[in-house]
Amino acid sequence: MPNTLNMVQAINQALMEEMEIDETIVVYGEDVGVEGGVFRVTQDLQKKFGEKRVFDTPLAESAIVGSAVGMAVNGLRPIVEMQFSGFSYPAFNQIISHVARMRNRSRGKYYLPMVIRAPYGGGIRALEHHSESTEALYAHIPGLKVVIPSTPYDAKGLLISAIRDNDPVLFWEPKRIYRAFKQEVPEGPYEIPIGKAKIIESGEDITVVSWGAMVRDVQKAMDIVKKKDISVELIDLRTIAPMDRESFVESVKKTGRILVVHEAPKTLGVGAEIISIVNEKAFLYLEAPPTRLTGFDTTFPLPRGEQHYIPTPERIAKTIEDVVRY
Amino acid sequence: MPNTLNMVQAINQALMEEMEIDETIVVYGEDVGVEGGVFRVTQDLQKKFGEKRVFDTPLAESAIVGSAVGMAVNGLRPIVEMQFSGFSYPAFNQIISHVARMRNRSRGKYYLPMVIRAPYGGGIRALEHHSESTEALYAHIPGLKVVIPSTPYDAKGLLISAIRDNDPVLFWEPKRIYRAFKQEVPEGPYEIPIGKAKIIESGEDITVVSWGAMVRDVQKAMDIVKKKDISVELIDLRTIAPMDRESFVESVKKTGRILVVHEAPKTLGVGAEIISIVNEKAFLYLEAPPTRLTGFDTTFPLPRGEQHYIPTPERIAKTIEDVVRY
Amino acid sequence: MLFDEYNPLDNKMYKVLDHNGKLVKESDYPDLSDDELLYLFKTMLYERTIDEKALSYQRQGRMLTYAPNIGQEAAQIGSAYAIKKDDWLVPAFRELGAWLIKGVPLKNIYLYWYGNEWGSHFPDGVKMLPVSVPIASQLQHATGIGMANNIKGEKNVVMTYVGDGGTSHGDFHEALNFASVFNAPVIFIIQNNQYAISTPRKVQTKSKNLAMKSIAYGMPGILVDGNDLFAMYNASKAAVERARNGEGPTLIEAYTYRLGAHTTSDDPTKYREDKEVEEWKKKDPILRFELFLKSKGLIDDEWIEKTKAELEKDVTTTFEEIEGKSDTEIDDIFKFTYEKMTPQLEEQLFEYKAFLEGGKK
Amino acid sequence: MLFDEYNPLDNKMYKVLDHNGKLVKESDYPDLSDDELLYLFKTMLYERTIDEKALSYQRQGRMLTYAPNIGQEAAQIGSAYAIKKDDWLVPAFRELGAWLIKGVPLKNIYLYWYGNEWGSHFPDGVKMLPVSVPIASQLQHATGIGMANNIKGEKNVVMTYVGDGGTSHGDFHEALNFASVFNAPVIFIIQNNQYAISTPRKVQTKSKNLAMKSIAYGMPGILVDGNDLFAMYNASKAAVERARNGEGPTLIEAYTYRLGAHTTSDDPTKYREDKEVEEWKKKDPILRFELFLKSKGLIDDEWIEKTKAELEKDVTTTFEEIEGKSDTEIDDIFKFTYEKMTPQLEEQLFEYKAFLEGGKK
Ligand SMILES: Cc1ncc(C[n+]2csc(CCOP(=O)(O)OP(=O)(O)O)c2C)c(N)n1
Ligand SMILES: Cc1ncc(C[n+]2csc(CCOP(=O)(O)OP(=O)(O)O)c2C)c(N)n1
Ligand SMILES: [Mg+2]
Ligand SMILES: [Mg+2]
Repeated sequence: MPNTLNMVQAINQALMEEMEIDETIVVYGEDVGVEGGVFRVTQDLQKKFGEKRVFDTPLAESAIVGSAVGMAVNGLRPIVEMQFSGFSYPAFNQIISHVARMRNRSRGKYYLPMVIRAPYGGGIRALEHHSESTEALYAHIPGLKVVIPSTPYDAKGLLISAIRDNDPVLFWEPKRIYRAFKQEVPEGPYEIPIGKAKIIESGEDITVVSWGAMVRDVQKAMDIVKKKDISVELIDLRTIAPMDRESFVESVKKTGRILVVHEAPKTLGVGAEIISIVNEKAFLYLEAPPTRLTGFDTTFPLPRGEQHYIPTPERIAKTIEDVVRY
Repeated sequence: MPNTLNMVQAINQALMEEMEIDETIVVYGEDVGVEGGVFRVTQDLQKKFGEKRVFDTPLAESAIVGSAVGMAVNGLRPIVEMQFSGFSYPAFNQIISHVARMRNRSRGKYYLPMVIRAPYGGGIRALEHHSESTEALYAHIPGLKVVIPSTPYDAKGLLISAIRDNDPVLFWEPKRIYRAFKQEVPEGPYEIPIGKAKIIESGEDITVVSWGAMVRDVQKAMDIVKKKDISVELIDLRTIAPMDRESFVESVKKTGRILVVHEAPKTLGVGAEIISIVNEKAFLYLEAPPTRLTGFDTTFPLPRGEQHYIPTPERIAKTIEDVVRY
Repeated sequence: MLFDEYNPLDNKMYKVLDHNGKLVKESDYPDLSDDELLYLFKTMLYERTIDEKALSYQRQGRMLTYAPNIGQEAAQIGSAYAIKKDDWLVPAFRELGAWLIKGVPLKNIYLYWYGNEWGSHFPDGVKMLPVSVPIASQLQHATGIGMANNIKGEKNVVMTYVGDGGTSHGDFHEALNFASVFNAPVIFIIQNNQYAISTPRKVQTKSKNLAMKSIAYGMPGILVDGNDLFAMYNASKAAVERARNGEGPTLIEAYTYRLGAHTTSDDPTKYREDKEVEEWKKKDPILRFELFLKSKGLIDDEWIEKTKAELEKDVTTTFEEIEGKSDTEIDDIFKFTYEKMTPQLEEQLFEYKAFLEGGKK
Repeated sequence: MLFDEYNPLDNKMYKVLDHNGKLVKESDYPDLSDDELLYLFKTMLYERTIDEKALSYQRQGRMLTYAPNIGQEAAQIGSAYAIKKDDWLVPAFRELGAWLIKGVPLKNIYLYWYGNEWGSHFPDGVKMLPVSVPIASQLQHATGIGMANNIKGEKNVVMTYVGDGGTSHGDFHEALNFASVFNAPVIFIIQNNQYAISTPRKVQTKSKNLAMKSIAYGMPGILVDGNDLFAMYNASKAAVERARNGEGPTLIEAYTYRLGAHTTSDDPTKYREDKEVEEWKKKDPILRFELFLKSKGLIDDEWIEKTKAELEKDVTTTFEEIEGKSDTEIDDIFKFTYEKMTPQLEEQLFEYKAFLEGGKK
């Protein structure tokens, strides 16, 4: 019987299987235990592994992350949840000052095999602070790894790698596609390496780099531009930090054109880094300005305005065309 | 008698003069009152304006910034100090979730004329967390303004603009040059506009963009390359957000080459944004890859390693040469 | 006086009206005229109606996520009625009754939940901050508003709210500590509705009650029956008087219960027993107050029915005024990031509009 | 027992030894052998010597910023001696005495203050975290270590430190609350040295003492004379026993005084009176313990002089071992950001080395 799962189920399965194998793994956060998380990502974990390994905490993100630092130092592999990535900021000091630095600070004596999971990104018609994409904030901080999956299959394999990694990983889950589609996902553990992008489709005319929920929108845009005979090479970055530079540098050397699509604000979004790298590594191959299509430099709007914020397949298609026709 | 001041004195004078004019201004933070700040930036303010308007607080950055939000809503113009920019992170949630958003959230009913000051940057042989440059984190957040002066004269004029601005301004003071040199600074208030860069020196062969303490290092590098007949156009960005794009775009149109120098880590540092903008606006003028010379993607080292971290005039000179000779 | 009598260390709960609407503490009958009593009761009914209608709109797919207040009306209305027009109200997100008392039009409230920022642009003279979603962070703002009052020599006070879950957050600690150190005129109301989403109160903290957390700040605290309008009003009023007299902040724990779901996205049967809910339904603050007013002869079933019908009409009309007509204008997304749009924003707005125009062609 | 007798609400301070080195509470003479007493005294002298030498090196420009502990030796050593080798110590940054007791070699300590990260790479078996500069943030780690012990079923406990200033921080609140909710075996020591840089204790909070903040977490707390080695040791030991028995965390306020500057960058005459310092000098914890040991006939002036000379030699030798030979190796800046260097880091390291090589040509 094929194991056809949506992203929530795939992540849940990864957690289940890893906890089964490795009893040093603990899962905790706000409402992750009894309720199984507000998106049910941790459903049934407490039933299966008990209250010692899966538990609800008081409402305090700094303590959730800070205690995970202590646990990781003391031999466990904590996987903690921020209920939404927009509520990770009370833990920001712990993340930037300790999570990212313990290995360097102690010259390797202590290190932190921990994962911070959070639903991330917009498009679910939610309240304020429930829609933002601030991966760039974390990707700027030396010592952190930042992973964003775009499919159920990837979500499972990347999460397993994150759990097994001896460095702290922020695992940001694009909630817009939590249940958007199902995919065949192998039972049993498998790893997808952190720090490696994936070429989703090969193409000739332009390289498009994206990640998370936007990958699907780019695919829809590709259907549109295909009719105009534009061949797109689509790269799913998968890991934001450390970034797989070769993936898009090599691609641009072939296509001569690059578009980065993300839903985070433009200024100092991850697109800026990608374009700078392309300049450093493939300058002489460029046939058109490396381009960004992103969220606006504004706060993510409340639901009645959100349709304007996230680049749509139509806008992506139009921008692809513009860059190709440059 | 000329008013020759170092940066600490210039900032102090700006605070003095503005508080004199505008009695809604209050200044507070850790050790800013009785002691006048650990760098003496707020020296004598409490003596002059009393404990109601200048005061010490409990040790709690989130409360310092969060209470300033309330004060600003309630008709005051708070100027709060983070003792070091590396201790602004406990206030990160207040800054990203409220300081940056109150105007938009209330569709303009409430807005926050407040300034968050902090000594910033490396090079003073300090303890951990006392040397970092994380302006990119804040510049990525819509709704914030981020200002970094490079001279006493600018510091005074920019701070006065920041105080008078009806939007929140993060005023990051490069502590490495707090007392490094003096400059003639006019008595009495004057404004230097936020959002405008300054061409420090005109040149033909390459545009160099920098800010804060690095500007002086670039100037030293210019002395070196001048001997090799390289003519540099040096732009002091002054405001990181919102960025004066025309300043460097126009310059690159002339020089065809650009180097950004900053001490923050490379990945997703402000240099990435500048280079991406240059690509968008001056692509066809580029004669060499837009280049970054920055801090490493590592934690800022403790003092016995810090000499390696911040780009030196020699490295800057070498990089300028490389870009020009490309 | 009140705060001495009810030391939270003794875990004694302040009550005036019992579950059957009978005065258990005659001496504490509040200074409210019959008209005021009716106004307060009507506001409770209004609040209940707004919640119920919102829930039904939501089920019909006409409303987005909504956080109901059912069961907490006395905690909200009793406290907020103790402040004046010139005082400030700093909300979390579950204080509908307090907002109504403060004068926020229902249209704003529905517009907010409907997903448009203009809902938080309150009319002139309504001294209330917008909803603050990041738990406990709003308490810092309340403290700052109070500190500013002291600096400016103004006499108005600040009432602010947080949930039982919020008391675990660092911002709770810092805000109360600042308020006390700077003697800020702030009344901190904890609506202890026994849950933070699925997480029960006992998981939040081992302190016997939440009111006693005040001791850490050298501040008075009191545990109050949050379903008792009179107790809530009296305690809040006493705290407001302290604040106005320059005696500083007070912490009030309103012991209440969230009868409904956390929000419309939540299914409470996952984490609590129906029996518990049934027990608390008997303590419904509206029911209790209704019984009291009836026993006083101020209302009867006919009055209630008529009033409910009026309120329902008002609520329906208001919702229909905004429904389908509240899409965000594109310019509004850009216009309020700064006082003046930056060139970047102007460019992004221009490009986006050009794209939309292009699409139309 | 001890924690019942000294309820922090009563503001009673636990003391065993008075300022003149006389036992004021004979019943509480601790379970320490004469050898242990001498070891503890010697460690106090060692700590004092390390501080004084560091200050003098700093004045000579041979040392960087340094945070002295002078006056707080009993608070640190008395508490840390109550834990065992298998227990954890989670420091802030001003607990030199505790680190020494925990077995951190002085070489590490000086190397750290000298500005090299290898100072925080402690020898195997020293279960202590590195210095944590962001105030109060380390308490979360202590709580997490304790929680992990419970999960793993291990019996070791965690001792952690924070200053009076740190008690105002949100992280203090959250860490103590978590520790209590999860019954973590953590002993929280507040070194109340009356100042946070220039900010006096009374500006931090209006609670009468800091120990009573424990009540907000349903946790025992005790106010202890922090300059009294015996009182500190006894209170800590009682707390350690509670923790080890599965009874959860305890908060201890060590009431002490920072006789020196905050750090070598600080000038305390800006914010406090000499008279105050003079008063506290009379309460010097080393002086007090010395008088006790002399009265017990365990030491005399000769012993002291000889010991001090030995210690000074040790300290000098250690410092000279690191001085001038402790520059950071370039590779070390890159090697510990992740388990494996990223291609980015490899490239940056390569380019930087190439630049240095080029310069040499
Ligand atoms: C800082 C933060 N963390 C998490 C959330 C998600 N969240 C929204 S409401 C809530 C529970 C709040 O519980 P409580 O404070 O008791 O208020 P109540 O919902 O019961 O009114 C949580 C965890 C949030 N809004 N903010
Ligand atoms: C979060 C944070 N804010 C500010 C600072 C700067 N700072 C260093 S020590 C100190 C005072 C600490 O006082 P206290 O907690 O009483 O400890 P003590 O120095 O007295 O040992 C401050 C404000 C810091 N290190 N961390
Ligand atoms: Mg609640
Ligand atoms: Mg102190």
